[in-house]
Amino acid sequence: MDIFERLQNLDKRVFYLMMALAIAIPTIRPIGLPITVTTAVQKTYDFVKSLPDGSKVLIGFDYEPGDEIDLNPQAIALFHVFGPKKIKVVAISSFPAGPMFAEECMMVLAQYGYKYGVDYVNLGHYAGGESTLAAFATKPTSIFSKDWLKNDIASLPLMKEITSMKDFSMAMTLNDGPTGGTGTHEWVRQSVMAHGTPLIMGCTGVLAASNMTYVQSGQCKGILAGLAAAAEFEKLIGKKGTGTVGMDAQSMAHVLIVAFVLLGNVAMIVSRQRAKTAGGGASR
Amino acid sequence: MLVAKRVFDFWALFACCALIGVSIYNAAKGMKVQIRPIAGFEAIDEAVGRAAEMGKPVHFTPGFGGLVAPTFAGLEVLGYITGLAAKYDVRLIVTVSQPETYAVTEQVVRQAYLTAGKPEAFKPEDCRFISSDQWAYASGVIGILLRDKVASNIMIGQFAAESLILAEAGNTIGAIQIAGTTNAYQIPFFVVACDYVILGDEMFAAGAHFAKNKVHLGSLRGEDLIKALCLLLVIVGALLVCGGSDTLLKIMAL
Amino acid sequence: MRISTDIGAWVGALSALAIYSVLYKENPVYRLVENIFVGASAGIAVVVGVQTFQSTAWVPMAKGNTWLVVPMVLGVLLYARYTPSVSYLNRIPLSFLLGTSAGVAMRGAIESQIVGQLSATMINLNSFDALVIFLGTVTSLAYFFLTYRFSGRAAVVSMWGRYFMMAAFGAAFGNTVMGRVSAAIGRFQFIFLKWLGM
Amino acid sequence: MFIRKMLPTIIAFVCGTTVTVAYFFAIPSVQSLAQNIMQWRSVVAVFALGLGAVNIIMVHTKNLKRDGLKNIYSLALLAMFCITILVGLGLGQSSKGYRFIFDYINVPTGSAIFSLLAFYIGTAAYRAFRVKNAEAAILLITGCVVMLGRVPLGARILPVAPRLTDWIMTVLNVGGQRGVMVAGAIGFIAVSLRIIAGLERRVYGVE
Repeated sequence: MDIFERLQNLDKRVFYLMMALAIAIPTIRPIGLPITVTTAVQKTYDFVKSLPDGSKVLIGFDYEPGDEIDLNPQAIALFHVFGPKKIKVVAISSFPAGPMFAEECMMVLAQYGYKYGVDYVNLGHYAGGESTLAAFATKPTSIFSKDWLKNDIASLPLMKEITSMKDFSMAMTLNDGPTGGTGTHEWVRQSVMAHGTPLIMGCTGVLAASNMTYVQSGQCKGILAGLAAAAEFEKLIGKKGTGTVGMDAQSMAHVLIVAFVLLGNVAMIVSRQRAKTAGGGASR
Repeated sequence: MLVAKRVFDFWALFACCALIGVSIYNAAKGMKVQIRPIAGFEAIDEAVGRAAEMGKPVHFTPGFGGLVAPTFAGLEVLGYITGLAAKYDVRLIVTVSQPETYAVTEQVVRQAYLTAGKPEAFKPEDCRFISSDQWAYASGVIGILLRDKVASNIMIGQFAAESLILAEAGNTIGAIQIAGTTNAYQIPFFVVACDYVILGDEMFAAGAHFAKNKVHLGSLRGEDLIKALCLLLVIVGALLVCGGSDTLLKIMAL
Repeated sequence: MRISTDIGAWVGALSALAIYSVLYKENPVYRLVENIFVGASAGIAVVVGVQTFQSTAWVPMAKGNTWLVVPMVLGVLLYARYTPSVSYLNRIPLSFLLGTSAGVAMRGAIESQIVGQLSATMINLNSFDALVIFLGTVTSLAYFFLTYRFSGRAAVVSMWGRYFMMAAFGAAFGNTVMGRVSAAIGRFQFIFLKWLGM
Repeated sequence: MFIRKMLPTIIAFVCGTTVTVAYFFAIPSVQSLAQNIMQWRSVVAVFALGLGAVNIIMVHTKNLKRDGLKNIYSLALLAMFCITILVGLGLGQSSKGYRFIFDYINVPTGSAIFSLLAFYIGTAAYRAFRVKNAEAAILLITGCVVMLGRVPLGARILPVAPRLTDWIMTVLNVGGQRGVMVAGAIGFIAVSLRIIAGLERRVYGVE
């Protein structure tokens, strides 16, 4: 078998190994491949940056295990913008696993001297989707009497400053779709339409197209879609986080597959050509 | 009395059922219906035959779905495959993910062996419920494919993201693979990894293809009439919109 | 590098490595993890099933909804298949399951999949993009005529139908890669960062 | 005879029609009947799960009888199956033991199986994306363009890829998807109708 025929039928395990390296290397040591910031992310960044110092923000961690790869980096990048501005954060979640992700991401805030209960709160999970969110928006204490760490809400200074959705300068949902939790559309209704609180959304890559319509219609002030948006946001704040690392790995993996496809095709075409000329020679 | 916004839908469904019903009636009365060849179905005999020659098992799965239409189509093919397996004395392994699908699948296999005159050939341990968890099902099936070294792997039914895991495992052991699903997001993975793909709607033609059953042939003719009607509707609708009228769209939204 | 002391990190990382070993070759370690996983997940399904049974059947029946005896009897009849003399009784619950499922499938198909898609295709054909969408839909639908055979010039229609479908399949394939790679990144981060502490 | 053949056919017909009619017509009595039928259905489905459990136990005890305790795989599966049920039903779903099985065994192993796709998707593409004919070429081109268009490095290699990807996803892709979907749905209707009308009785065991 000549080399071109061999290149057409490489052992799968060669590819598996290359793929593992393409993902592992950037995970251990980020490469920092160039990233171009798209207008959607730039606009979102500008909006968040324009929030007044010390204002309060509501964030919904509306996603399940499996989607944290896309959505955790978005939350963390956002917190790096909040930190220096001392913007206070209240987290709620429509999925049982959400509070866990909130806690993981909020650890970043400690770097900026945030105190739990004073500067940020993790209220935990609520069941019932939109109707519960609507009740929360008019009277937060009607839904939560204790936070996720089982503290009494009354004992948390930050929660004394919040009586309704109107007290937040911005709301955000990190969302992986309407099944099981509170979807983006429900958030638009309960924050923007019911209380006039500006909304931004973070979502998984597949939901980008359907959610972009809210931004185009102006109902939503910004959108971060997928890991790519997290990486772009990290570029804007000048911090290489898991978004950048993830995008490095994504870039490598995608290009690796395309390279293998091209390789197989080139090898096929060359060996066909050879067979043709060899066949021609024989007939002569 | 019709629920608002479902008026057109109801009449459309009514028309579909009527067309299919009339076509079945006509076919039963002797109208000739020809079905175009479907390569994936034609390959099934070869796939079972190959397993017989090699002395290795055939694997079939109706996928990850509950009792939905694609699963019904898969079970129809399964009945035929079981018959072939009984005829050639080939071991047939069936794996199922959803409990309700399992309840029906087991019955189909049992009945098909009975019809083939070999009820003793039915072995409950070869018609297996794996797990209703998507990834546990996938891991269980690839375990069976790799360990039992099946000669042919046939997957027809409702599939989700596990489609490629199953198909690549089958490819690794060099099995002949025939797959079919209506999920347009999963067909690509079958197209790249399997030898024969039964595309979308083609899978509902199993009864007509194998048994040349009059009911199925008639039903298939009815489906084609509906498709023709749909094409006509789209073309007329688009032309009307081009002419500035959205009457048809409004009617369809009723 | 600081290796984790959390038992969850160890179990998660080792099971992931065992699963990945199947990429090299089917082996005893993979087989063991596969069987543990299948056992656990089937067990979880049973636990959830029992809970569903309690909340949807047992408790409401105890509260007076005696009609719920009907599905319970139907459910028990499923097991008639194990006794040859009465195995035909098993057809009753099966026909119940199949009949209702067929009804649900039928009503869902007409609304979102046929009428919805057809009206979305009735667009003003004044742009190249609109024409592509329109022709793509019409030709690919025409491909699925199963009892008529296109011959001669008409065969071009179903050929283009296949071309449009292949374009859609390629697009869906390429678009899916990102989600799949994300899953692997998640596992790799778990192994290298959480478990090995790199 | 009646119980063997007629009754199943009647049940399938009545249930299928009720569910369909209740969806389209606002007749309270039919709608509440349909609601009951759907609730009953979920109860019967739980009993079907029992059939699955019986199958699991049967298959693996048979393996153990044949091979003895040497078959650690069947032993592990059965043990894990029983432990999970005992812990889940005995100690409850919020107990530590059940959470351990769920969070530390079920979720990570499932994610690992899912992530195998990252590897398989590449080898499948390598094998199948070959310019053997027009169809394969189309599959290859749209597939590769979209892959490049989705990542920053790909956009560097083929600068037009992101814009082309947008066009492929919002225009070119739509027609083919719709054709498959509409034709498939017509098949759904036909097969469902045959089941409801009793023309497909083999599925529930009537010849």
